[in-house]
Amino acid sequence: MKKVLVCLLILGFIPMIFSGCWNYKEVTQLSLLAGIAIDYTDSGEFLLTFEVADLHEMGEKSQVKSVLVEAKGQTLFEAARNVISKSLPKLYWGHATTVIISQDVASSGRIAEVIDFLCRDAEPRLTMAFIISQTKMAREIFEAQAPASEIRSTEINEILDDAGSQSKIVSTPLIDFIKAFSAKGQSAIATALNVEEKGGEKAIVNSGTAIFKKEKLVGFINPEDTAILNFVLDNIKGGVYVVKTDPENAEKKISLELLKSKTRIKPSYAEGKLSMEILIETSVALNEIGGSVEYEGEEAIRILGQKAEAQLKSQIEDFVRKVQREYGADIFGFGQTVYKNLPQVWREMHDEWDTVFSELEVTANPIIVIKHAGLLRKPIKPGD
Amino acid sequence: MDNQQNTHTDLNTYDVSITLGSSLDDNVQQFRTLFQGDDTFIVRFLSNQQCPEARFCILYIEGMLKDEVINESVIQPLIQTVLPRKTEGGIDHILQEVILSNQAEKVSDGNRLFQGILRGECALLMDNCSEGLVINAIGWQNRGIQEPVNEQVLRGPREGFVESIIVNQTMIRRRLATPKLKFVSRLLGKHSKTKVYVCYLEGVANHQILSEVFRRLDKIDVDGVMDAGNISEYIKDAPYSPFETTGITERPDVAAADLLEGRIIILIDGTPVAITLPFLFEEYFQTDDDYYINYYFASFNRLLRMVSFILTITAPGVYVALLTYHHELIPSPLLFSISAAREGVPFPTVVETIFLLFIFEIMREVGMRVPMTVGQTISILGALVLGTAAVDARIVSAPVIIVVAITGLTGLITPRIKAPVIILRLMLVLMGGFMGLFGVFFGIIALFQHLCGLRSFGVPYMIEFSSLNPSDIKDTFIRAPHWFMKKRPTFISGRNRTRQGNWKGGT
Amino acid sequence: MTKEVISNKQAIVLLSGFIIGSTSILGVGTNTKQDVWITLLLAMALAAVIYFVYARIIALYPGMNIYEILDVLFGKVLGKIISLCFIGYAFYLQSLILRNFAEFIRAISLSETPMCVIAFCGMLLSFYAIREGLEVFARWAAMFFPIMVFFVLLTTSLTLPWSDLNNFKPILFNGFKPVFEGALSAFAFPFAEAVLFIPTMGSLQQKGNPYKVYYTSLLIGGTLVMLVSLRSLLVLGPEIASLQYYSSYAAVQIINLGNFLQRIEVSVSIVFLISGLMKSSMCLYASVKGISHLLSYKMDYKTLALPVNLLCGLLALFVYKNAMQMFEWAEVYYKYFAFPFQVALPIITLIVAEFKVRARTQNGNQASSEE
Amino acid sequence: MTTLIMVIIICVGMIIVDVIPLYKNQQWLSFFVYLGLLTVAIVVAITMDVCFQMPCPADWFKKIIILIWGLED
Repeated sequence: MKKVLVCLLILGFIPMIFSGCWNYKEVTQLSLLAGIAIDYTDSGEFLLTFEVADLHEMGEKSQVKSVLVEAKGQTLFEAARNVISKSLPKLYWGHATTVIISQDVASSGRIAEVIDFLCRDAEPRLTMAFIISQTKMAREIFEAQAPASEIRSTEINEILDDAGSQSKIVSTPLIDFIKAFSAKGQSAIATALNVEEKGGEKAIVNSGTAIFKKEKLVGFINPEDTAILNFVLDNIKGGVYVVKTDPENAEKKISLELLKSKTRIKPSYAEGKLSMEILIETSVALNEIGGSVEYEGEEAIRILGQKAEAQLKSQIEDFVRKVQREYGADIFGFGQTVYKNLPQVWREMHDEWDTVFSELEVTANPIIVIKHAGLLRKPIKPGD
Repeated sequence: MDNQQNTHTDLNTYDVSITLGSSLDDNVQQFRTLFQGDDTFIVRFLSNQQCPEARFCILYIEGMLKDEVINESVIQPLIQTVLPRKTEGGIDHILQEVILSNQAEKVSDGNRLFQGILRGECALLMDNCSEGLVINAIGWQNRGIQEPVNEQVLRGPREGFVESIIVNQTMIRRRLATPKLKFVSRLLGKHSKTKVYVCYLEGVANHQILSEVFRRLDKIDVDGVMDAGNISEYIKDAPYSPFETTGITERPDVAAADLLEGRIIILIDGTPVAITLPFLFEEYFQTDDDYYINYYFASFNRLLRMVSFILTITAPGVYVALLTYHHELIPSPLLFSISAAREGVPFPTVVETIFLLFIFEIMREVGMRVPMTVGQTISILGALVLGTAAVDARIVSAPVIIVVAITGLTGLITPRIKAPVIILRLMLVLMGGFMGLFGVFFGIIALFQHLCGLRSFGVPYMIEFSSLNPSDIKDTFIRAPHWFMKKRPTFISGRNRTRQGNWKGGT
Repeated sequence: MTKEVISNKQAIVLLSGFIIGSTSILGVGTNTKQDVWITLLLAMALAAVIYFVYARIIALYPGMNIYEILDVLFGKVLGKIISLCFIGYAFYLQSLILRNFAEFIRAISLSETPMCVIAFCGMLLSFYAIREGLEVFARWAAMFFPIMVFFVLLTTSLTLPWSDLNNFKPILFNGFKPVFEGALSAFAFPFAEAVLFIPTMGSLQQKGNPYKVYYTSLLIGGTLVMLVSLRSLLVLGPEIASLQYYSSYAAVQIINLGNFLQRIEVSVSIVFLISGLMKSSMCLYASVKGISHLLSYKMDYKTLALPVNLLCGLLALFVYKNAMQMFEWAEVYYKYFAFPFQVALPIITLIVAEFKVRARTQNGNQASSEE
Repeated sequence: MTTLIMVIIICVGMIIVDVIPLYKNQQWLSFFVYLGLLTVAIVVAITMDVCFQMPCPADWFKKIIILIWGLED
């Protein structure tokens, strides 16, 4: 009896297998999408540029090449589907790693549409890098040179992966962007990239951070400020922090390697006034001494630390003030902190949070601990 | 005509009607008729020197007995011994005082004599006597006891079963010198009359299982039994399942260990393997040197075998599923290279995989069948044709070859489970091509539902794997130290579970 | 036909799998955002109360099937009507599970495959499970339950680097009411659905303890449900977790260990396949056992499994119009729908049972004293 | 259409595996119950192919629930 059953099962599957394995797609039937750039055309339609990994010419020696494909449409989905008519196999989003959005799209307030499109479909992954281009068109990024890899999207991801060793870049996967975007009392930020011309070759460079307010792009901050932003956002995983030890003498600098950093934002509410305290605890190593900074012994190290702390404090406070004044966008998530830690206060003031934020009193209290100083006991000086 | 009819009836009933009368010539004539046309049948008349009226006849089949034994122990005494006149005491006297053989037996049943001759015994008939003697001087050539080829071990005894059931029986008996060890014999096969011993340890083996074994053995109705495989197919629980519910072993030490666990052994004459019952799924993964070598190493090997089993059935299916449904699960660089490798290959992945699996199985079978001398050529041919030429010609892609190689390699680690593996592999490839990983997983779920539903002589097949008792793990996924295994497996031996004293290891 | 017997541990495994069921992907109580853990604890507390009722019914009539108990308590006619209600509920619930199954697989992977193919695959597996008998299925579950738990723990531990404990804050921001409503939803789905496990408990071994089974399973199943929900909350944050249909799946998508161990969200599907299959098989068992009882055991439940299951698979195809309705129904209306089956009927049954048992023991005492 | 084909395949399988033995063993009750359920299944499958949209039980339950519990919306 079981044999009959098995036969029937097989017989049952055969028509199903032949009548169509509905989702059956060979790898070669797919265009492996590496990245996507979103622009507007002149007529206000979406212009999508897809970077597709081109495997057709790939033999045993040559590397993966990439080709750029364009498509237009009133909505993103339409545009994405319009590509299909262009004698290209179906685009496969599962391996896409970058989404680049042009300034125009970002500042026109349709960013929610983009996110919705990316999240609703099952194929695009939430870990894609979310990037705002500072170039005029987002697709220019894909037209730049990529020295390390043939595929620009991979190149971009390598730049972002380096975020660990340099604090001047902020890495925002799509999921992080959406989290910040949808959170109460927080404005979203995104990586900003630019293209620079060096010796006739266009190269992709980090250009700091794009700042959103609600669903609109309101501005960019440069890489130096991004480092400060990373301090506030507790994003420091490494990198260098340069301290000017002498305000008069610009040459006198030391480099501190950031080993570990922990930031806590402490909101306090007293007498109807909200204030924020940014507590930072950073361990660093002394890596380079510029000019002729004298230091020797415990005490000198302590003084160096204090100088660094003072510099960081003023930098952070200046930066926060600048953001409050210029953009009014709560990219630090102060509102979120208030919501989480002082829910009663948040309940009262969440309606006028924008005004509260721009008048918020913020103090920074960094503590920098110098853990070691490399291999040298003291600076190398010319002998007399 | 009469004769033909006789043989015809023999075929169906296989009961010859020999009635021994008092006339020697008549008796011999009856045998002659039965063996008519068979020139290997030897009839030798003798008479005693002293007493010529005492006539005897020896009947046997050429080559099946030891000539010296017959000459020296039977013929010589019969001719030379001084027999009393009138041969008083008849055949009893001959049996007790003349024949110098340890295995001689008086029978009055002609049928028994006939069977004895067929089995290579020697029949002795006497004039004026309606009884005969069966003298056992079986002397055909046996293969010497050798190390079994299919169950190689790192350590452990080097002897394996041979074709002779007597030798096999003694090999087990030597290991278990206890009167509790019982051999119950059965004759199977209408023509072959193969001797079968059902062997068990009384007081340890489960009586329900035992009676079930006898019930099934007695139901067998065939003309001949050539190998253990014949019998195990007849007594299997789930006849349509590809999985075996009876085990086989070529090693007497394994058989003895199984008996100690309460299992039942069936020895079959003419087969160098013994059937072990009941057979549970985990036994596919147990080898006997697991029990002789260090238990960490043994446990590791056992896990290796299980992982290999899972790999060998799922690898091609998962490959197909990943490549045709779940492209996101493959790391990007790998996907790029696979995609490039597949460029230009005309067949769909499913077809390609099935095709290559098929080729692999052909190569495996060829490797087994061809003479050793040609074997080298085959492997070169396979490696060259498939490994290089087929890939270069874009008939198959390189990743498939890797997957099939992994599949084949991991499949060889547990050779006993080969038959179900081939079927399962194919099913999972089809399921993978049909519904992707979900299909593969559906297949695996159904497979284990099937396995859990199987029983071997009333014992659930997966009893140890699906046990929620943590202590039952000790002889499945791992091989626990011997001193841990204090109890016999519950379901196999009903009562008498304690196996050893309270010994904790160490000193 | 010998009576099927399952051990205490097997019952616990089955019930735990039953409780996890489709929650492993649907996520429970994500509506209550950061208070999901309170919601779940509350739901478990409510479940603990109602589980006492279930276990008590079984304990009062050990070794008897719930349908037989209903016959004893309410008489042949009324008992059969109540049995029919249970059967209908089990039948309906199984088709809901099959629908979840199909919707999920379609949403994440096989988008072009007709739903009936996926639903029927799940259906055939449930059928095979019940066809082989409860004991076999219990053994199967005992094999696969550890695998399932392993996957839940694995994915949970792998998401730890992305978890942010701040997502718990603020506690009870929107007050207690939504939490309580969420708890009612979570109580109805999945915890109190364990009412359909009562027929299976009829096969519990003689020395089995129904209280132990129910409460251990509540602990194990509840913990796993909690883990899954908390994982989504901590990784995705309350907003996105409540936004996603399959939040648990989205949470596991984030995993990326050294660019090597990533994209393992298929493990969530594996957990769902196992637990969903357990649940749908148990529902099928409940319904066919009941139908078999209605036919006064003239028809074996194993024989009934296939046609009933086929109808279930068909119902699954049109039980909801679309996925949106499915989620709306699960969150809003299901608790009202399930209330009579999960709470009202068992409590009435228990009350009647208590009276009958009291009366019986009193009669017994009187009889013995008269002697 | 797929639904109908699958239902028919499954039904044929069921008839071979289950119904014929029931018929041979003359278990008439089981036989007719079985056949009845199969017929219902096939009828439902055909209706699903013919109808544009099957009436959805969840909708009915929703109405009943709203009626009984007096829910808004």
